[in-house]
Amino acid sequence: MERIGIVGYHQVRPELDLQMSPYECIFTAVRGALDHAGLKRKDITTVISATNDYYDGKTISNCFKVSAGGAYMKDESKVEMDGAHAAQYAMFRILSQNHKLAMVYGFSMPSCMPFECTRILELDPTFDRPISLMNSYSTCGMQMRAYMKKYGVSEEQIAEATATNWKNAAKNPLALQEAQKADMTAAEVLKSDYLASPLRELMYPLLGDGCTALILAPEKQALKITDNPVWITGVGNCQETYYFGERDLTTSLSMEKASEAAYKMAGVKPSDIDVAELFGYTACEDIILAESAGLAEKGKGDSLVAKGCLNPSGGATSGMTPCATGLNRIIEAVKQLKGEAEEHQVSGVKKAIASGQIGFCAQNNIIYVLEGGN
Amino acid sequence: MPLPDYEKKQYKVTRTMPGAWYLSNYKYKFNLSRMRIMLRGFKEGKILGVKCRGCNHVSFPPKLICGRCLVMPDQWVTLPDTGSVATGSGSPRTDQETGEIVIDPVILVRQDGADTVWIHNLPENYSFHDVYIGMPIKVHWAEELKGLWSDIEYYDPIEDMGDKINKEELAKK
Amino acid sequence: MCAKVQPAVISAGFCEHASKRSDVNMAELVNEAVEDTITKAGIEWKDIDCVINGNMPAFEGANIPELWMTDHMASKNKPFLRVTTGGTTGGSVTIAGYYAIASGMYETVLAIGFEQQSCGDTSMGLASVALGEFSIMPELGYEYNKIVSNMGAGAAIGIASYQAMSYMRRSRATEEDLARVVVQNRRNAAKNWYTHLKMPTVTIEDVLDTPYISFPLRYGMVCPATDGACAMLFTTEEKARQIADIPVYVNGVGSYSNESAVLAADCAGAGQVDPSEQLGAMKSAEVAYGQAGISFPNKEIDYAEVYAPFPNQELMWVERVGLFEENTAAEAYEQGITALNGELPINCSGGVNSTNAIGASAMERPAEAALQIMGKAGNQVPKTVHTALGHGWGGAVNLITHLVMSDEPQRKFKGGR
Amino acid sequence: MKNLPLDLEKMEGDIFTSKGMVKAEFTFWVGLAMDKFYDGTTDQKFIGTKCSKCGKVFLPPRNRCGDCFAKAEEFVDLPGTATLKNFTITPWKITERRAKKGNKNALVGLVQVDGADSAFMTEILNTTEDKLEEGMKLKVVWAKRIKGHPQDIAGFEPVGGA
Repeated sequence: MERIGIVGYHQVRPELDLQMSPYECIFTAVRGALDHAGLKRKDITTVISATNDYYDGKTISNCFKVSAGGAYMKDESKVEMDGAHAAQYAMFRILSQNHKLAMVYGFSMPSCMPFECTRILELDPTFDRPISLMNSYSTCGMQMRAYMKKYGVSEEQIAEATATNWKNAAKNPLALQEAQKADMTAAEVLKSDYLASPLRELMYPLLGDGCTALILAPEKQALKITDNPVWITGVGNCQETYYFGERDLTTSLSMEKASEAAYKMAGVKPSDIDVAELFGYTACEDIILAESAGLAEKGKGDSLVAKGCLNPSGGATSGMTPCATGLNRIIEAVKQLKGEAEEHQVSGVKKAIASGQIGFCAQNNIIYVLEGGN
Repeated sequence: MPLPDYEKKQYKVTRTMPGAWYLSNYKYKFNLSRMRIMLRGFKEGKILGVKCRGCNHVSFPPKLICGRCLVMPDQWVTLPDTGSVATGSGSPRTDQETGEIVIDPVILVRQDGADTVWIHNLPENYSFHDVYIGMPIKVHWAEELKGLWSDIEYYDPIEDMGDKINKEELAKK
Repeated sequence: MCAKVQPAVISAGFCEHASKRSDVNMAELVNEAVEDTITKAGIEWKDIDCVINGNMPAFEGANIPELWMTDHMASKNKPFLRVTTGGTTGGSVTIAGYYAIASGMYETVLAIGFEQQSCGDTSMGLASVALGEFSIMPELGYEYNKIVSNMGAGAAIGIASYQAMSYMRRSRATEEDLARVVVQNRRNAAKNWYTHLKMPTVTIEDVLDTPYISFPLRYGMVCPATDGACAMLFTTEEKARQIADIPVYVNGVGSYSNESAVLAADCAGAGQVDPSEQLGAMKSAEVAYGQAGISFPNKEIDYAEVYAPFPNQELMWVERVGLFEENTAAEAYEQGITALNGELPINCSGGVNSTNAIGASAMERPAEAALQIMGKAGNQVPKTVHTALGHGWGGAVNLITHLVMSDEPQRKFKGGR
Repeated sequence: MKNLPLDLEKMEGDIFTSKGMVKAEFTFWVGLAMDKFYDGTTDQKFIGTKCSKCGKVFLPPRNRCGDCFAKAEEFVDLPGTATLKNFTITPWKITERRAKKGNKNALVGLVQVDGADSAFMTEILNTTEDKLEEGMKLKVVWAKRIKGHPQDIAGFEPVGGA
């Protein structure tokens, strides 16, 4: 595969109740990304947005966002999944050689919507939805229980990883302010109430309003625009079955398949990866995803967090914006590769992975292999 | 008279499960910075549009973001109180008293000097058949200006100068 | 500019469309179309590398519904994308399928569009396009009953009626012209196996006898609400030659967005002054024809499927996409040029006017166009079709999709950028 | 209802938040397979489907096997006994309408009916948190009012009582 360069990005810092209108928020991110890359709107040939009708509370959520997203008289489309999936569609468009520069943005405003209720609308409406027992909390709880039981991982170990995430978020200047808890301890995590045992309140991320934009460019253009672009060298995407009882929750089949495809495309081995920015709802899910991506032995994934090479930015814990979290992970990985991650910089990063997901317990995973240097 | 019936297909009717989408749980955020200035203008009987410095497009009611230049326009221009009908439609309703079906005209108004349109009305009981595209109209202000959208009650049709010129020219010939 | 890999369509399938498919749930409905497509293509479901799908989620009250449909879409443990853009969803999914192949990343891609409208409340779904805007208007002093009467005409049907007024004024088309389009569509639909409104005996008078829904559109003229699904199978040029008798090559795609018409974000003025002008459609068409190497669309295109829920739009689109000179479409319909055995047949499937399963509709256009080239369409035109067009629109008439297909691969291949 | 319209001059900041007003309602057709399942629950028994190729049995039924993409239209009767695969204890009740933390814990189990290869979530009744254990045997508890709805299954309870 030809390399795709990431030449510009901008993330509106998530806030619990952002004082911006949706269009203003998208405008800020898109304008910021263009300014960051030193480009003009006319340089962009295609715009892919990631928004969701149920998150925005309106049908055809991209209909009125044409102006704000810079898509006026551009080839525009919308991917109703995570922002990271939208980036894959933008890659399709660039690789087809029909388009050159692509703008990708992901946006949502959890302060304006009942996020947990919209997840109930994802359920099978003929059986699971009328019962309404399956939700983010109960599925994450079951996943955690299954993982802990199979590998003999203790609740303290997960709490320790969670506390590290909160502490990492404190070093991340783009994290939600409320998520920056520099003095969080495992003991405090274990003191919080149960959401769905063994999942506790402090193990579940806070939701923040925000928008993230990313500009992708083909190899030739990327080298013209910037001296040190970050390259996407591999991508993998996989969706496993919905039926919860048929899935092995202790691992992530979709991540295994997706990462396999991405590594193959990039020609790398899991051991070459220096930093992983993965989108898991909980620290436990982060660990499961990292293990499935081959970064650690099954059941030993929490050592990655301790070492600081899994989610140095805090992961989703640093503020989850539905539709944008995957893009945020990509941006954090890009920063690590460029050495721009200031306080949470991991030293000597050459190759990184970033992932996005949708569905209960990461039913669909998408993973990118990113490399720095020319 | 109904249309001839189409060929219906029959399928077994299975059970249904209810579902609902509570839009009442949603909130919507608006940036009213531009709208506030427009409404202040209404209070003084002025019509203010916002002009983009990049492409010179004037929008009324003002928009927050110019999609062509990707900037937030901030130059205010005063527009005349005349406009024209960009296009229209009719919404049928049943008259409460007579029970007849009346078609009320609904029009898209392009204020003179603006490059955008907005939905508005003509005076009550204005016949739908008299509306045409390009029809010149004028703002009908409310008696008391409060700085609200309702300050413009409706648009009054005015004399079509183009029509007059045509008629005069014809008369000369 | 030219695609790196030449994408081709090898198969397209449908499920049976009806106003109420009460015997199946959404997943089973989609499954019928997927099964039809895969069987017709004669490949194994395991050969599919990637699945792309879309619908209009707010119409049937399920968020990201393909999560639970994974197994029914032949997509278990496969790459998966969901593309939704309102009315153009089907077209956008088709274009995403094209790009997935053209990028060289995947070899066989299944594209699916579906909608089970009998599950939901379509008018509420449409109203929620601008629900936010409607909720702020009373706060700013817009009288509530005015919103209801003005915006009631502002949903999709309303936009169409504004467009109709504007178009009829430009082209001097009459209501009779509109009715003629409806009659052609409904009679064509009667000959196509899966369609919804089959009316083999309908006449212009019948249509003109129905009351107005929103001037100048009458009840007899508007599209129905349908349950249905459509799927298409894309693959590379080399593979298509092995699998299909007549592979259909997708040679040009365009999808350019304009500012919204009638309503705009944050209650501002709408940028499209004349909704029948359609800059976006013209640009999409221009780009798609350019990619396909078509200079004279009115001569080089043999068959067209345009997305027209309302008859005025059918007249308008065929002009805007360059098939007829401006303001001559109504005449062409009267002369029978667009009929099944005419020079340039249009919407012989019955069109959206007879079958409108929204998420699938814009995909059925390119699907029918491809089938006409293959010679396998439900209502096959007698002449040989070499080049065909599939078109779609959505949103506040600001989103457009455009696909040009042919039985020959792209002529000019200019590798590199 | 608050006083309309809004006084923009008195408003602080530029952002105004308005509330959505309506509710959209839907009716989902369940399809033939699920219809048969609900026929079964009204008679207080489980009916699943069997894949024609690999023989996997699905409960709740579906007409397609995801692994073989083969039809699964053969109906099979299944017993009212089951195994607990996984569970969680949660005070949260999340519906389409609201997410609410109750003051009572619900025991939610992932239950695999004997003879079926799939599992579903349901409530575990007549037992306490500390007695729950993966792999324990359960039996179905039918609701008092049966109406062909998923709530016909009130839940499952441990075999032999608590």
